[in-house]
Amino acid sequence: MTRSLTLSAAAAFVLLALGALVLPDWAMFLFAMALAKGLVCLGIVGMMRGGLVSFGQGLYYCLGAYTATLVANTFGVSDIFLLTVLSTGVCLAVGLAFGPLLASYRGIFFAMLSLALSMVLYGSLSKMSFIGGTDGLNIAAPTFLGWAPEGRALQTALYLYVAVMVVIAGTLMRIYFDSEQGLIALAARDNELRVEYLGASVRNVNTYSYVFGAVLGGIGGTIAVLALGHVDPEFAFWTTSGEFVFVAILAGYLSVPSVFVAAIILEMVRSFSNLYFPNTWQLALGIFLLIVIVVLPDGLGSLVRRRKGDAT
Amino acid sequence: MDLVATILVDGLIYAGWLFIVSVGLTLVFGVLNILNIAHGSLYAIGAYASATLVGIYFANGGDAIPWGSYAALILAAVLVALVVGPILERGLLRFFYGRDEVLNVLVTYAVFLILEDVMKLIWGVNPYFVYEPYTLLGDVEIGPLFYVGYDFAVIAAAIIVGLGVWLTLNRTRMGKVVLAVIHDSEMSQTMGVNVPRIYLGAFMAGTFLAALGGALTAPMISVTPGLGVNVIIVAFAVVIIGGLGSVPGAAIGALMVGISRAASVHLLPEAELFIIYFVMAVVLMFRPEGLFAKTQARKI
Amino acid sequence: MTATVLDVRDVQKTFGAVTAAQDISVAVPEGAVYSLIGTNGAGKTTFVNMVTGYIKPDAGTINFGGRDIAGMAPRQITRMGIHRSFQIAQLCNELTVEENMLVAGAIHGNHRPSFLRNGHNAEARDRALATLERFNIAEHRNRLIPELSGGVKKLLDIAMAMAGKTSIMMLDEPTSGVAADEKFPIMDLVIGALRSEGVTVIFVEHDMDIVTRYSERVLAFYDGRIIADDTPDEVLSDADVRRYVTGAAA
Amino acid sequence: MTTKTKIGGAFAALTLAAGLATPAAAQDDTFKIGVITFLSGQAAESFGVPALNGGKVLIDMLNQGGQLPAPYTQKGFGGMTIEVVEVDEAGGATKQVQEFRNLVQREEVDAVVGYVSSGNCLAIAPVADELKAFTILYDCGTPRVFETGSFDYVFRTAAHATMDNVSLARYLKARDFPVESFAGLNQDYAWGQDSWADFKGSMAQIYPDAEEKTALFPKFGAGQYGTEISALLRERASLVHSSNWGGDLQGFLLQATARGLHERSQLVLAAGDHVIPQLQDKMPDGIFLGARGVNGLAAKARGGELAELTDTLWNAYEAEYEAFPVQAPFRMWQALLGLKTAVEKAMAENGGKKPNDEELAAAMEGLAWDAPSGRIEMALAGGHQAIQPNAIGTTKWNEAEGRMELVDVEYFAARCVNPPEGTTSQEWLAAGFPGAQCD
Repeated sequence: MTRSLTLSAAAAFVLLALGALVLPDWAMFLFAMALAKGLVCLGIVGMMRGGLVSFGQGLYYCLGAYTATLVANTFGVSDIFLLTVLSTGVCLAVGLAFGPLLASYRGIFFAMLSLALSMVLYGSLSKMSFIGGTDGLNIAAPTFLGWAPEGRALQTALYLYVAVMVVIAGTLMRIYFDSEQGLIALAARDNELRVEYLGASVRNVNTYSYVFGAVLGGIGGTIAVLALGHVDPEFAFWTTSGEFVFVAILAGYLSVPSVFVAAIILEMVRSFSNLYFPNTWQLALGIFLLIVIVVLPDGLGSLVRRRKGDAT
Repeated sequence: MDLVATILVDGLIYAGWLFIVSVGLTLVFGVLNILNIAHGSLYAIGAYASATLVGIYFANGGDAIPWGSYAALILAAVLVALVVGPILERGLLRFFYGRDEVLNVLVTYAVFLILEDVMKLIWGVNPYFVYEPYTLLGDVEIGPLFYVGYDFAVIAAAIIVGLGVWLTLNRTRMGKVVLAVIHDSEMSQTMGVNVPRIYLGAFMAGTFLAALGGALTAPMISVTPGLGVNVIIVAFAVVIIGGLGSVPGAAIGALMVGISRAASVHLLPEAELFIIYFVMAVVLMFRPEGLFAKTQARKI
Repeated sequence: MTATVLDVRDVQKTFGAVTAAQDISVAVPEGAVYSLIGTNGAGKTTFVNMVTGYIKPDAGTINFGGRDIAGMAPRQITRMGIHRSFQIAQLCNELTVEENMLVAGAIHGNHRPSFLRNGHNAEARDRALATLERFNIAEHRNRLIPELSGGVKKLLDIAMAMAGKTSIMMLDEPTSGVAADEKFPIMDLVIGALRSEGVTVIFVEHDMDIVTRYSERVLAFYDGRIIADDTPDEVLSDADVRRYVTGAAA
Repeated sequence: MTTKTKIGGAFAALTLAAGLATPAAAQDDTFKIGVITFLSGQAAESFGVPALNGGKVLIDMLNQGGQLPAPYTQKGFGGMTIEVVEVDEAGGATKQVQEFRNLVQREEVDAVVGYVSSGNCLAIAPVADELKAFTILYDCGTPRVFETGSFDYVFRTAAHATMDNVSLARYLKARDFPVESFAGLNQDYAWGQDSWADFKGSMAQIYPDAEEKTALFPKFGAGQYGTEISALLRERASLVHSSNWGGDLQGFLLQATARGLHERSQLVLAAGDHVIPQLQDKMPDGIFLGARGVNGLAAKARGGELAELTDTLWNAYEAEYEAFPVQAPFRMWQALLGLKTAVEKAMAENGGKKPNDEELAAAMEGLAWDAPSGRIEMALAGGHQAIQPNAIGTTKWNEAEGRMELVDVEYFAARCVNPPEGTTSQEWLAAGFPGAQCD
């Protein structure tokens, strides 16, 4: 890990942590949710670097959230670290099972198959009335290694937890993006035939980024459900996944921090448009989306980082 | 034995509807290479437009010739194609040709969000009803069951649409040009085909078919906000099963989904929700690009 | 007498009604330089594609390294040592020249590609630079692919294919899309580099001057069959070849 | 590093924007309520918009003062003007939790009244308690809100959905309707699944010999019911139960009646009244239906002591929106009138100040008040869950006046069709309605 990356990670954490001091309550919650969703989107960005876009990341977001909730409600586990590890483990296993299957598909077929998978989870959960069906389940507030904060302290602790996760995941993903494997993924996005004829398996490349996406989705889902206190099958619905894709496109695949900035922007736009245009918020959101796609075709990241050999 | 017949009839009726709503989607994808999420919104707009038009028809003495309401239904779809099609294609989509497929999905997702609210601004949230055309064709008794004649009219409409699209593509000069564009738009452009005009035409045709689906459905439902959302996913599945860009594929896909769904409702209602994904997964497992995918042999 | 490195026997391939390969049999000795000639559609590229795994033959065997590689995936065949270049250079357009080379280096390096080690690490960059220098294209290292001339693209394509340990190199029209005055310098460079490492070379070519100058042996294709397999002089004076391939007056 | 600095700058700017966007807190002479209901999507037409419209009519009258009969003569809430912040309920529970926090922490509303969707109610309740924000759930049906949790600041002013199906079964018995078998078609989500389970449970008690036939759950918003109707026609059950609502119910009724399903089987609809204004004579005669309370036509037909209150609001609504009020406005009215009663009770106790969340919650607990839908009593879940009377009737088209009427209406006392305190609705059904007080 280079010094500049360490410094960037430290700076990012300090900046995020400052948010805990200055943000009003509602905004701290909004930021925590946005960062949790940003983790899911970071997984999509990882796949985008290899040329794939999953329209079904809701699968892992939902799976992580349900695993945490069921474990918490069945076994009385409330420790956020343990819950994160457990649900991430489940997502990892599922990701490993589906990854190799989906990795043979490209473009729109990959997008639609991943979407179908998450819709199957959505349908299955909707049918399971013993775990709440479409109404979903509640989960109690988490504890932090035995400490059970309440009110503002709880929100702050959750916010800092997600901030730490964001910095760790962001740093690891940056290392991966810059690694030899990351370079091969970029090449696969660009020219799959070339990569195959160099002797690397594009399918493996795609499987790796899919599995990383699954893990990130699980972490994001776990934190989101702990912050929200409630999960329902909607977590796996296609519109949820569509939003993740939107954030990923808004951010672009060049810069990691821009993923989280994009996630926060989307949450703010949605929150304010919902309040100020309660009858036309979808219209406002759609126009915002179009403007972003037209003005920033390579995403926010392209403002700060150009895809050239000298980008460090 | 009559159970099998019932399943087939129910399946055919559903398949007819599925085909009409998905054939436009596959056509637009084939030509423009855009998987149009807003297809569902166009369906809903078609439903609203026909509800409005048929309403106007009966409010102005249409009762004398109730059959005219069918013309009003179709006219509504034509109007939607003439108005909304060019606005979307010329005003927006043409700026995205050749861009990443998935990015284009997102563009149409934005259009979908916008149209949802635009419809609400135009038609409000109260439902529209135009049940007159639904009951006009009387009942059909098949075995122990009654069907509405209109259901069979939908099947007939699906067949006419299918034949119409197929004949246009394969038996007219224009259609052959469109097929050439589906096959390789760059090549066609160098060969002097007016590709922008083909794109506009194809998108308007796709819009017409989506709106026609909505217009034909309107008499049997209440036309309310949120109508388009559910159509998108099933139409996607049918098109993916059949192979993106393939008209016969959409027909076969619609039949497969329609009949398996009917079988499921009669025999195993719990599985109905999953049946469409099941069919899709099975097809893609054996044919990763769908049943009738356009071949993508690449010269190296 | 050197050992046979590639032994193709009775290979058949049809695409619908078109016969792309019919009873193709050829044995290539180690270290030889072969060229493939024939009109478009005669079956040259199909031959290259079958040997490198892009197309699976309908019948027949392709023996290499003690195994029948017919129908194996390109990736596996590449790992066994048969590398190839392409008629249209297959490069990563969004990456720089150096990064293209780094990708090749990362895949062909001494260790499996790492998730941690930076793709731009100093050692890899040195190696990439060395290869680029060898092919005289180091000056372009920071440019993106679409900015390059046809000749540079071809050289980079071949340089990437050579990054790993190569036993057989198949060059599909190495000089197509290259300016006339660049053709010979490029071929000198490429064939020189390959020969110095003892690599067996099979190249597809339309330019008979290049065929006679660089290859030891020529396979002439017509209608999916090999109609001549001999030294360049013999093949080019063959009546059938003159009639069907080179088009020179009989 | 410049990358980081720029992104950092963007982040800082967002943080600042979030910090600055703090609106003015409500003043002491206004009472600010956040009203959350469906303004888009399917439920907008059936529930959200009629409820909001009903709420507007009532709030306008309250803010003018003196428009309603006693005890609702005082202006606004205890003299304070009522101010409304509307939020669309569409978009899922995640979004609603976020919007709820924004309403409470950013908009600083004094009370929240909202939620049609049971999923949203379940998600909001713990958050309301965490934020100590007084919240009224005005519409959602699931009994699970208070059966699986207890909340200090959350109140539901409408009876939960168990009542709807118990009443249907009791109605069949009261009318001596013979039931050999029954089938169902319900929407495939918690509402439809729970409703079918409740109906089945009630039938098992009241018609133990009736055979249960196919239970179909078409997707929410399916639109096409052809295949399902074929299956139901083949079943020839005595009854077909449906708790569908909105477009799903309208579509089902149009398609089912065209194929004569209502002639082969008796249709019973748990919540069917709200489609009458749209369907008019397309709604066939002789259908048994409820309105999730003595709402809409059943309230109008009841008359009695509450007739003045009911008619005042009914006429105002009809004048404003050219349609008669169905169940949704009635539930909004009972919520707002309950809130008014609680605010004024709390002010009587704290010396006339604007009550805070604790004082409101204390005042609301166990409260009882009159609404157009009857007497509402916060009798369950330690005074947090309302019970209310219910009514089931039979449709009959009045050709002469061109309007739908409800005939053969049976009214059920609140304690006849709701479980007593301390019993969950599932236990109560399974045990055969112990403690039910029917006259």
